[in-house]
Amino acid sequence: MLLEVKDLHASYGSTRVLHGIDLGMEEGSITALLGANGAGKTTTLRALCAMVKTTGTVSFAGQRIDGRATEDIVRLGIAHVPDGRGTFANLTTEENLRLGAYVRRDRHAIEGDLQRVYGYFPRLKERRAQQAGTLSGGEQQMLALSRALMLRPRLLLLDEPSFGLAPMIVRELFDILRAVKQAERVSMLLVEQSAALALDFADRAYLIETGRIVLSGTAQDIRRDDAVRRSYLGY
Amino acid sequence: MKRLVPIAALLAAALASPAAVAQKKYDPGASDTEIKIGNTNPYSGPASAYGTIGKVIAAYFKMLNEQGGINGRKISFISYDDGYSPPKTVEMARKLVEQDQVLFLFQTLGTPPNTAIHKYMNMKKVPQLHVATGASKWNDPKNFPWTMGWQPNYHTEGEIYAKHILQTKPNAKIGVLYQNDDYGKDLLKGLKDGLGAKAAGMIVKEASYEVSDPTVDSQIIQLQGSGADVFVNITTPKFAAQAVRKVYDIGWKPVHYLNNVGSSVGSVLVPAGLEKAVGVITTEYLKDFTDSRWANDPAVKTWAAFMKKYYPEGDLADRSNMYGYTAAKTLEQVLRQAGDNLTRTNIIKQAASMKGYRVDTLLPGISMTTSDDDFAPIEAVQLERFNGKQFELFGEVMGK
Amino acid sequence: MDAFLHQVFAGLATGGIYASLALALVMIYQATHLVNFAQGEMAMFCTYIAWSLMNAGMGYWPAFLLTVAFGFALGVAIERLVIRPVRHAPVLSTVVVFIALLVILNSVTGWIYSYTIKPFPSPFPASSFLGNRFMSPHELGSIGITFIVLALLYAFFRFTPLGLAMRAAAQNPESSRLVGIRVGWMLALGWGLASAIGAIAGMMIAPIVYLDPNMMGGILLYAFAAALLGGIDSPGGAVLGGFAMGVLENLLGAFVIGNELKLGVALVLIVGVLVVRPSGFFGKVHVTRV
Amino acid sequence: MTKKNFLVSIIFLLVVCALPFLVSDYRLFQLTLVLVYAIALLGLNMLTGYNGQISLGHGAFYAIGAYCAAILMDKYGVPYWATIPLAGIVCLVAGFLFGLPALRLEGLYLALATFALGVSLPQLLKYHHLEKWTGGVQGIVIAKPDAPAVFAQAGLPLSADHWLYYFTLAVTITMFVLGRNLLRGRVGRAMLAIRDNPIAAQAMGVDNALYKSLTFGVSAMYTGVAGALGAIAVQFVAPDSFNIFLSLAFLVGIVVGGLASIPGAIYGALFIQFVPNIADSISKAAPWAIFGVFMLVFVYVLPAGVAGAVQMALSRVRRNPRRVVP
Repeated sequence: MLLEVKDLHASYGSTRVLHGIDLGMEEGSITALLGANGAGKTTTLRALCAMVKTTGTVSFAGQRIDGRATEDIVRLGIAHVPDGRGTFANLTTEENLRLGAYVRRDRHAIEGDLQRVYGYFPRLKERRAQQAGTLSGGEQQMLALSRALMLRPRLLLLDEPSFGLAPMIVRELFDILRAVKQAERVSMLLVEQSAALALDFADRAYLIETGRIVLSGTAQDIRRDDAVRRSYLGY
Repeated sequence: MKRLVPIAALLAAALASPAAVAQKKYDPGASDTEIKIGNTNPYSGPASAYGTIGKVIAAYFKMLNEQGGINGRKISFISYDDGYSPPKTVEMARKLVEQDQVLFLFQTLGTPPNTAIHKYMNMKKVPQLHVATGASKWNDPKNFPWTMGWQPNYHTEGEIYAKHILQTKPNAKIGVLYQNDDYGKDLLKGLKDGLGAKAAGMIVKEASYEVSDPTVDSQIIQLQGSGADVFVNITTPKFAAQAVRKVYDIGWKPVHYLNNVGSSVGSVLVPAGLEKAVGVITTEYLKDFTDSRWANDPAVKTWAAFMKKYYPEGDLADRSNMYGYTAAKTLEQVLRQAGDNLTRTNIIKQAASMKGYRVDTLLPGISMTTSDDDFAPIEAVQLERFNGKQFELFGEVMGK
Repeated sequence: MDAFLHQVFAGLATGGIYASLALALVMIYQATHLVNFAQGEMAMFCTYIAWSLMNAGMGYWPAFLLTVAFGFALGVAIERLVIRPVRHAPVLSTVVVFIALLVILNSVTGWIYSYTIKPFPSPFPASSFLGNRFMSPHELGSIGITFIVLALLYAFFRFTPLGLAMRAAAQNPESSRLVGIRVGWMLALGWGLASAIGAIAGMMIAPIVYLDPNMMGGILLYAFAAALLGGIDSPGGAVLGGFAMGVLENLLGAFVIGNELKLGVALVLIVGVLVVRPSGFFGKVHVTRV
Repeated sequence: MTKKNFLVSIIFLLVVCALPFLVSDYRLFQLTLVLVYAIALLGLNMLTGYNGQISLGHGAFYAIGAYCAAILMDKYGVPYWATIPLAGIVCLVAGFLFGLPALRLEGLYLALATFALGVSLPQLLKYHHLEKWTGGVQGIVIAKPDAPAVFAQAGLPLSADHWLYYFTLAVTITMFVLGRNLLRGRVGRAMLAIRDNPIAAQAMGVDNALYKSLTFGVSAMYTGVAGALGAIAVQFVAPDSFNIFLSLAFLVGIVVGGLASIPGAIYGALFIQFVPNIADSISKAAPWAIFGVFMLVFVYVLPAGVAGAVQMALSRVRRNPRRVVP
C-alpha cells in the first residue's frame, strides 16, 4: 500500500472541511478524487502535504507523514501540482523548472530530465527564458506539471489540471499525462471536477461530498453507478 | 565724588558676602538638608553624543554629596531626557519647575531647546543657569534677567579669529566651512562682524554642510578651488577630523583656524593624523586631557581620578566630560557664595557677582567675571597653535 | 576643469559608500520584499565589533573575516528572534520593528563605546599604486571590494540553486514549500547575507567617515535612494544608483545650487526619476496577470 | 451610534472637560500635546491605515502647519485661532500637490518619496533666502494666547494653560467627528477598497487617482492643523523640532495605536507622548534603546495595535465576535 489515509480531519481556522476521510492507493495506481465544488477535494491534497491543520493518520510507503512539514513530505517523493498552478511569476520558465528539482541529490541527472520534460512540452522550450508570469494559462499548467515531474516523484498529486483551459488543450494535456503514466512509472492522485475526463483516465476513483468519502471502487464500477451517472455524468 | 561710588559698591558687595546674612531664607527647592537642581539633556535622539555632560555633572554632585554636600545640604540633581527636541524640553522644564519644584535649572543643553524655554523661565522667575550652549543671546540681562550663559560664545570666538586674521594677514582670501545650524551660523556671523566692512571682500567662499552628510570632502574641494589661503573650519569633531585630513591629502596649505568645538587632540587630531594637523590654530579655555602638555597638571590629575571613581564608564578623551565637570565646579562656587540665602534672586545675584573666579581646569589666565550687565562668565580664550605633538599657547588672552 | 574632476572623483568615492550599503538593502529586499531601516545600524554595530577585535590585538584580515561571520550570525539571529514573531502581522508592524532595531542598536552602541569618533584602519596601504591625486587608495580599494561583493552576489543568485531558492521563497512561499524549499531558513539566510554585506560596507566606510554610532544615519537615506534609483531588485542597479547619487550630489552641491539645498534637490530628482520609471533604471518591470 | 455608545462618549467627554481642574498645569500641558498628536495620527492613519499609502515623512506637513501658524502670528499678527484653518488649507493644498506625483508610486517607492520629504524639509526651513520668514536656524518664538476676557467676567478665571487645553480639545473633537463621518461613510469605504484591492476598486467605478490624492490632501490637512496647534502650545518652532524621528514616531504611533482605527490615533498619541518619559525614568544610560524595546513589545503583544486588542476584548465581552480590523 503506497498511500494510506485513516480518519483524516482538516480545518481552515475554526471552519472544519474534512470530516474523517479514509483513502488508499497501491504503488503504480492512478486514482481519481471526484466531487462537486467545495466538497473538499483540494483540501484533501493540501492536507496530504501538511499545508492545512489536520488530525488523523497519513502514511506513505509505510512511514507516518502526517506530523511532518511540507518541505520534508516533498523530500519523500510526493510532488504536488497545486490549484492555481503556483507559478513563480517573476522567475523565468527554466528557473521554475530547475526549482522543481531543488531537493534532488543527483545534480547530474537534472539536465537530462530538463530535456525530457521539454520533450513532453516543446512549447515550454520556446518560452524557457521568458518570465513565467507572462505565459498563458495552458502553458502555466504545463509548466506546473513539468516542475512536478522534475522531482522524479513516486506520487504525483494533480489539482484540477483542466481548470480554466480550452477543451482542445485539456485533451492534449491528458494525452501527455498518459504518455507520462507509461514512461515514468509514477502513481497519480488526480483531483478533477469533470468526472468523465477523470474516470476514463484513472483505474480507481473516490467520490467525496461535503468532506466525506461516499463512494469508492474501480473506475468502471463508479461510471456504472446510477447516482454518479445522474449527478456527475449528466446522462 | 565720582571716586567714592565704586568704593561704596565694593563695600556693599563685601557686606553682601555670606558672613553678613545670618538667618536662612529659602525658595521652593531649597531646605536645610537639600538643594534641588533641575536639568534637561539629550540622552536620546540625534544629539545623544552630548548625553555624557548630564552624566558627568550627576557624578560630580554625587562626589560633592559624599563630601558633605554644600553647607550641610545634599544636592539632588534631577535630569530629564529631552532628545534635543524643543517640545519635549518645554514639557520637561515645566515638570521640573512646577512638579519637582526645583530651585533652578542648570546646564540645560542646546540652543533650540533653551530658546523654547527662554520666555517661560523668565516669566516664572526661575534661574536658567549656565546654559550649555555657545549662542550669544544668553548674555541679555536687561530682557532676560533669569538666563545666564557659561562658556565663551561662538560669536566672540568668530570675532577673535577675525581679529587675528586682520593682524597677521590683512589681505587674506578666506574660505569658510560651517555646519548649517545655529552654532555654525553664530560663529560665522562673529567672524563677519569681526572683519567688519572688509568681510565681503576677504571671504571668498562659504560652504555649509549638513550633519547628515557622510563627508565634507566635496566642500573642502570647493574651498580649495576658490583660491582661499585662509581656512576657517567651523565643524563638530567628526567633520573636523575629516576636514583636517582632506586639506592635507589634497595638498592645500591654507592658514587653518579650527573652532574650539572640534579641536580636541585626542578625539579629532589623532584620528585625522597628528602630522596632518601641524600649524592648526584654535582657541581654548579648558585644559585638554588628551594634550600631553597637561599630562602631569594637578587639576587634570584630580579630574582623571574623579572620573575613574565616580564616572568610570565616561570616556576620558571626550571633551564634554571636562566641560561638564568645570561647569559643575562653577555652580558649586555660586552655591557656596549663596550660603544660607537660597532664594532664586540671590542665586542669580551670586552668579552675577563673579570676580575673576578661576576653576583649576581652565587654562591659565582665564577666569570668570560677571556683573549685573554681563551675564557671560567666560569670555576670554587663549589662541593656540598645534606643533604636531601638542598645542602651544601664543599671544595674550583674547576677549574680556 | 580640475575642480570638476575633483568633484566627480569625490562623488565616486561617496557614491561607493552609498553603493556598498545599497547592496545590503537590495539583498534584504530580495529575501524579504522589505527595505530594512536598521541595515545601517547593523553595519555600524558589526564595524564596532571589528574595532574591538583589532583593539584586542587581532590582525586586520582575521578580524575582517570574523566580523563578516559575526554579521551573518547577527542577521540570522535577528530574523529568528525579532522578525519571525511578526511575520503574520501587517507589513507596517515589521517596519516598526525595523525602527525599533535602529534605535536600540544606535543607543546601545553609544552606551558601550561612547560617542567619541574612532579611527578605523584601512586594508589598503597608504601610498599604493591605487591612490592618485583625486582619490585615496582606500576609496579606490573599497570601490573594488564593492564590485567584488556585487560579482559574488550576482553569481550566487544567478548560478547557485540556493540563490534561486531564496528568490523563489521571497516571491511565492507556498509554491516554494511545495518544491521542498525551507522558506523559514531562506529568510534567515537572506538576513544573514544582507547583514554580512552590511558589515563589509561598514568596514569600508569607517576609514573614510570615522567610526561613531551615528556614522550610518545620513548614509542610509542616500543608500535607500540609490537602491531604488537603480532598481530595488537589481544589485547591479543599486551599485550604479549609488555612484550616480554620489556624483549627482557633489555636482549639484558644488556647481548648481550650493550645499544648502543639496540634500533636498538630490531627493527631488530621485522622486522625479521614480515617477517616470517606477521600478528604477535597471529594475525588472513586474508583469502580473490579473 | 447605539444608545450605549452615545452614553459612553458623553461620560468620556465630561471627564475630559473636567480634567483641567483635577490635574496640575504641567500635566495639562502634556495632555494638550497628546490631543495635538492624536489629530496628526488620525491624519496619518487616514492615509496609511485606511488608504494603504505608506508615508514616512508626515513630520514635514506637521512642520509646514507649525510654521504657517508661527509666521502668520509673528509676522502678520493674525490671531492664533485664525491660523488653525489657514494652516489646514495650506497643508491640504501641499498634501494634494504632493499626492499627485505620489499617485504613480506604490508601496516602497512612495515610502521613499515621503521619507525624502521628511528629511529635506528641515534643511529647506534653514535656507537663507527664506530666513526672512522662517527665522532660519533661530526659529520663531510666539506668544501663548490668554483666555478670552469673557471667561474672567463670568467669574470663571481660566489660566492660559486651561484655555489652551479647551481650545485644543474643541479642535480635536471637531476633527475627530469630521474624520469619523468621512471614514464611516462612502469615502471611507472607497479608501479601504483601494487599500485592499485597487484594481477591483477601480473596476467598481472608484476614481482611484482622485481619492488617493484627496486622501493625501486631507491627511496632510489634519497633520498641518496638529502642527499649528503644537506650535501654539510650545510657543516655539525651529528646524530641529521637526527632524525625521518625528515622522518615524508618527508611524510608530499609528501602528502601536492600531491601523485603520479612529480610537487608535488616541492610543498612539498616548504612546509617543508618555513612553519616552517612562524609558527615561528607567535608565539614563540608553533611554532610546528602552523606547525601542517598548515598541517591540507592543508590536508583538498587540499585532492589531491597542485598538485591535480593545476591540477584541469588547467583542469577547459582548460575545458577538465583531470582525477585527486587520
